[in-house]
Amino acid sequence: MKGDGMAESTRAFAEQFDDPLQQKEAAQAGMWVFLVTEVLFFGALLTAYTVYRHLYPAAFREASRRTDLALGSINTAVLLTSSFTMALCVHAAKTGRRAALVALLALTMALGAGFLAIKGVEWAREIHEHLLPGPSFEFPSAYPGEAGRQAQLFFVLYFVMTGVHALHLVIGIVLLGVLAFFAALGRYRSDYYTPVEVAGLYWHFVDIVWIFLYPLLYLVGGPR
Amino acid sequence: MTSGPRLYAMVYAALLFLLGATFVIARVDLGAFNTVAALAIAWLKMGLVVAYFMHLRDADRLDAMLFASGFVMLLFVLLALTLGDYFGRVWLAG
Amino acid sequence: MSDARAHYLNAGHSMRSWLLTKDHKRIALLYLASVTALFFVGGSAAVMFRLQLLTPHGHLVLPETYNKLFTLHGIVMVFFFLVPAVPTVLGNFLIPLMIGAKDLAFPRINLLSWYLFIAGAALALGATLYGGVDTGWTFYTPYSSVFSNTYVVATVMGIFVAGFSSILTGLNFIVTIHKMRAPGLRWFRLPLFVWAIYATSFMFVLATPVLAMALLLVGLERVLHLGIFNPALGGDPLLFQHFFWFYSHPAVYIMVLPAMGVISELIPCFSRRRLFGYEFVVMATFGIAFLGFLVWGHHMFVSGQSAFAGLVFSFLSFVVAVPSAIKVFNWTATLYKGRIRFHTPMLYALGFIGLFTIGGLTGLFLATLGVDVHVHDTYFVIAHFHYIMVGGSVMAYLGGIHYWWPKISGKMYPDALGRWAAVLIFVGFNLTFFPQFIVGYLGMPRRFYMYPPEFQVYNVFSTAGASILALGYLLPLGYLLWSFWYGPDAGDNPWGASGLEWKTSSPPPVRNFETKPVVDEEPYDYEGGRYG
Amino acid sequence: MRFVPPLASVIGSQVDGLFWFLCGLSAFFAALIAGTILFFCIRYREGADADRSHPPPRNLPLELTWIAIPFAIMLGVYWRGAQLFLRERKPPPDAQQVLVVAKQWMWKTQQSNGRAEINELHVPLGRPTKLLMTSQDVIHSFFVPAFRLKQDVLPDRYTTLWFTPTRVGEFRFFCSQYCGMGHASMIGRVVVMRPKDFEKWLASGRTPGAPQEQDPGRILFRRKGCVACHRKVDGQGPPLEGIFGKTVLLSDGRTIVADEDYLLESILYPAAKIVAGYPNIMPSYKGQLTPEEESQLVSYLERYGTGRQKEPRP
Repeated sequence: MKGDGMAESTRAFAEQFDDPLQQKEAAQAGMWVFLVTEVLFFGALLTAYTVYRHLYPAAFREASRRTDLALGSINTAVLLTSSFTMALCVHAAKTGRRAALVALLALTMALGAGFLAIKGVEWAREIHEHLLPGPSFEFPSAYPGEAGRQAQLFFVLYFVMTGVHALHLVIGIVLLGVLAFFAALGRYRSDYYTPVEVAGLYWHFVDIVWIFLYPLLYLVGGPR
Repeated sequence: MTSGPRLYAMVYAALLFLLGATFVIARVDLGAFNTVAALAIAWLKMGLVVAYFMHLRDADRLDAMLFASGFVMLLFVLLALTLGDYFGRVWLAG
Repeated sequence: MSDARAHYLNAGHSMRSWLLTKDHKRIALLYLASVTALFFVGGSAAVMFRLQLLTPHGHLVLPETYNKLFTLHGIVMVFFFLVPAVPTVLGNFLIPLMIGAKDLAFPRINLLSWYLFIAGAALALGATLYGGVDTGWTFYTPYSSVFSNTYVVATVMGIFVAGFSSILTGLNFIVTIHKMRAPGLRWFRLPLFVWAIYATSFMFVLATPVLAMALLLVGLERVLHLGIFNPALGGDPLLFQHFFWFYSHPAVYIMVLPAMGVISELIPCFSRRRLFGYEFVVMATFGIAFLGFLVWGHHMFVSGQSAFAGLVFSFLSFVVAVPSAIKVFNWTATLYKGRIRFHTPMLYALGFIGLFTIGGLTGLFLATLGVDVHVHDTYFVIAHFHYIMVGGSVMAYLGGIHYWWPKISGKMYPDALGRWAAVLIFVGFNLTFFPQFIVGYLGMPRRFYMYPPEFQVYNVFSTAGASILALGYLLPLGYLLWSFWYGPDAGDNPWGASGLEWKTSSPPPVRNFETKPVVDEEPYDYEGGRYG
Repeated sequence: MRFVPPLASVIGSQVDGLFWFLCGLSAFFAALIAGTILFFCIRYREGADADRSHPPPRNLPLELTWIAIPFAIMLGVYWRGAQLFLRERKPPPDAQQVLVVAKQWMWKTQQSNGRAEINELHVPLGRPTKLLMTSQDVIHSFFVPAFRLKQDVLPDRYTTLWFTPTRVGEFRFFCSQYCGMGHASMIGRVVVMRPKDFEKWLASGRTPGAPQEQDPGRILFRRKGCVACHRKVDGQGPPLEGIFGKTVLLSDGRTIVADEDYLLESILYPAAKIVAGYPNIMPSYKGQLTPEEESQLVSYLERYGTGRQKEPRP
């Protein structure tokens, strides 16, 4: 298996590697390491959330009741579904079914976009209800003053966490778009589909982040 | 059978079931247990995604180690020691 | 460079061949040029405030200028010199060579890291040109997020971007060391430098994102007036300090672990001995890397953190001193029954052990709760961490540069001049920073643009030392640059050193090795060895 | 040329003791390491004729020794340091109290009889004094080298510092947490006086013809009518006598230790934490008190019902 014998675009592996397997393993390991970084990136936000929830439990309960549980739950289902289709993408790539791969990538992107659309509706509603932190923030509460301040902290974290998550999702959608383009060109074969696999890891990670944001932001209020 | 559409479908069904479960449990007032249950289910869901969709079960040990190291760092270090300060303000007042 | 043999330096001379290179050795040189430039930027700031502090009521610069100067010094030296220096220059150059690989696993990401680094530096320095930032490199809230009127956002974004450079570099090293070792190069045959870079890479990957998020939140807080760290809005400024030091304490180990890795290469080479207690040094490396994450709260003993947390962090800080001590003892024991030669790199290595020992021992004072309350935020702390970072990391960095310079450039520098420079730096350093221990215990707080007259005499010593130190740093810059073009050819292995990087030609060919190396010996195979 | 700052507190001499011990320890180890290196460098330099046979590659007992001995010593140092730290953090109940308010870039101190100073602090010799400190803007830090003490001063929160002066004289204090442009000018002096002189000084601050009552916290407590509800018995609000440092049971079942921050929170945002058995009826005093008055009231509540609420007797 000589690298130089093949055309530039279809060479089986980059020249710094010894063989395709080494390249594949390196790419996967690289993505896992990147995800570890991401865990701590969100970890800082989760820590901030935990600290303030510990300091202001009542306000956090009350504030989280103002989030849209129905839309949040639907969105969780949407994202879980997209993870499922993403897993199918990798399978299609592995078994070399090009048309199925392109279709599934498109479906996964559509689900991601759907999630963002629903999230957008939620944000719009919350902004309309004066829940966006800042001068327009209003939080009618049993405890005037302090509780409003504390509830505002909840919404700061809510918007930052969901915002950063949405940004990750946007990046994921773009990534899948690029993959779909190359998949349509027939770049991935059953013996070379590492990019699909690696992008899949990223996509699932974004799903996992939401799996944690959902209970923390929507469910802590307890029964409404 | 470590991967394949059938397995994925089963995992997906399990995930949706857990979502339903966490949604239902959240509507019952269980006090502090609400949070515990919600987080336990979240961990379970994460476990399913990581093990089956992300193939950690058959990935080589390094990946598992790296992923675990991220969590260990986060949970036992950042969270635990930071919260140690906040709880400590009560435990050892002054 | 007249030889006809093809190597990485003569593989292309165009600007493009450098700026779009994917060769780890060329990227290392790009980093070398950038961090050296940044080192002198940070150094000039230091020279200016040392001059200001010559007299109690220094009239050289205005208070706000002074504050911007020490902020610039801190930001540039920490984020743009000390953290990247050894990993990105020596690490980039040596890791693939030391493990017998053709390049890093992701050469394009490696180049991207350099561009991110430059972009981050440009943002941070751009903010300085526009008027600077005055928060100190620590960015404590609410001063940074609400009260400061300077360019905080641009600066923290610069550090944010440079943080991603660190993360990608660490990622690249971890994957490369895992997946691309030469046949026979088992884990416990790895040189200590590779171990050190490996441990450091984990710290890059695990600690940097927390700083990135903390700085992002400070930026958002400033721009959108959110209140995560602002007590007036219910936030807790101590939470910022937790996040900040969760990165910035491990960052100290990010600076010093690779430096220790360098020392672990130099001492065996110039003693002709296998490193004493190799396994213990490896374990100490990981002990430091792990424990380094558990001690950040010792920066917060007087911050209003709970007494409970103080007790825990103090204890853990004492524990982390143990692996550092293990290393010092093992280096010392390596000299025993050796065949010691005092070339320039070895002088730096010996200087490192001395200064690092003092830095480490004074660290005990700061870990001790009752004593820290007095010396916290005084010049005692300044002296302590300069002994670790400058006396430690910079000495090791210079030692490493001198040791591998023949490999990097293929040329040899005048060794006698090198030795003089090393001695000058050692003397200048001690004269600058030792008096600061005393003036610190006397009670002079850090970040003072003027001070009561009783502190003056020590400040005069410090400033005098700083000028010697500055001269000491300029010397290597001069003769190393000279030797790069005009120096005599060094040969492939002038020190008769072991290790894969010396088994290839100098400068190495583009793909590092003519034939894939196979390793069948233990590391530091110097036994009974003579030089050359 | 001084090597240590003047010493003027009880804790200070203990800190110095530990400091000198650490100095000795460090000198010993530094000399040991430097000496060994020097010895090896001479003995085993390349040209030297020395016995180089059988160089040991490793030595487990040796490694364990140089792990165990430093660790044991460090445990001792840790213990002593923690002991001093806890002592520094626990003010005696009979300490006289001074309010310290920091802002960019000055220190304001106020005795419990209302006498206020800028960048100066008068304290009596030999009597424990507790500083109740808060900031009006950024983080500052109150640092008295002669007492070997410092503590960060935080906005919207209280921190404390206490000491027993042992020497009459004037000693500098600094701001040791960088706080902006004028950080280096936040310097003041602590004046330690004999108790008799101190009482005289305290009384001299009283403006002639002013009412007898000078404790600003006590005045506020009366003027705002706190006692109308917070009576000793049968009040609509919980009684406040000796409240400071007590464990309070809240209506949601949690318990909390009544520290300065809790007292302030309950004045500004009463509904945030309701004492078990009392209705949520207290109005918020947010905006009705200046930050300084808030601190005065908290400072008074800390002493309320402990027999120390009155100003020190002249």
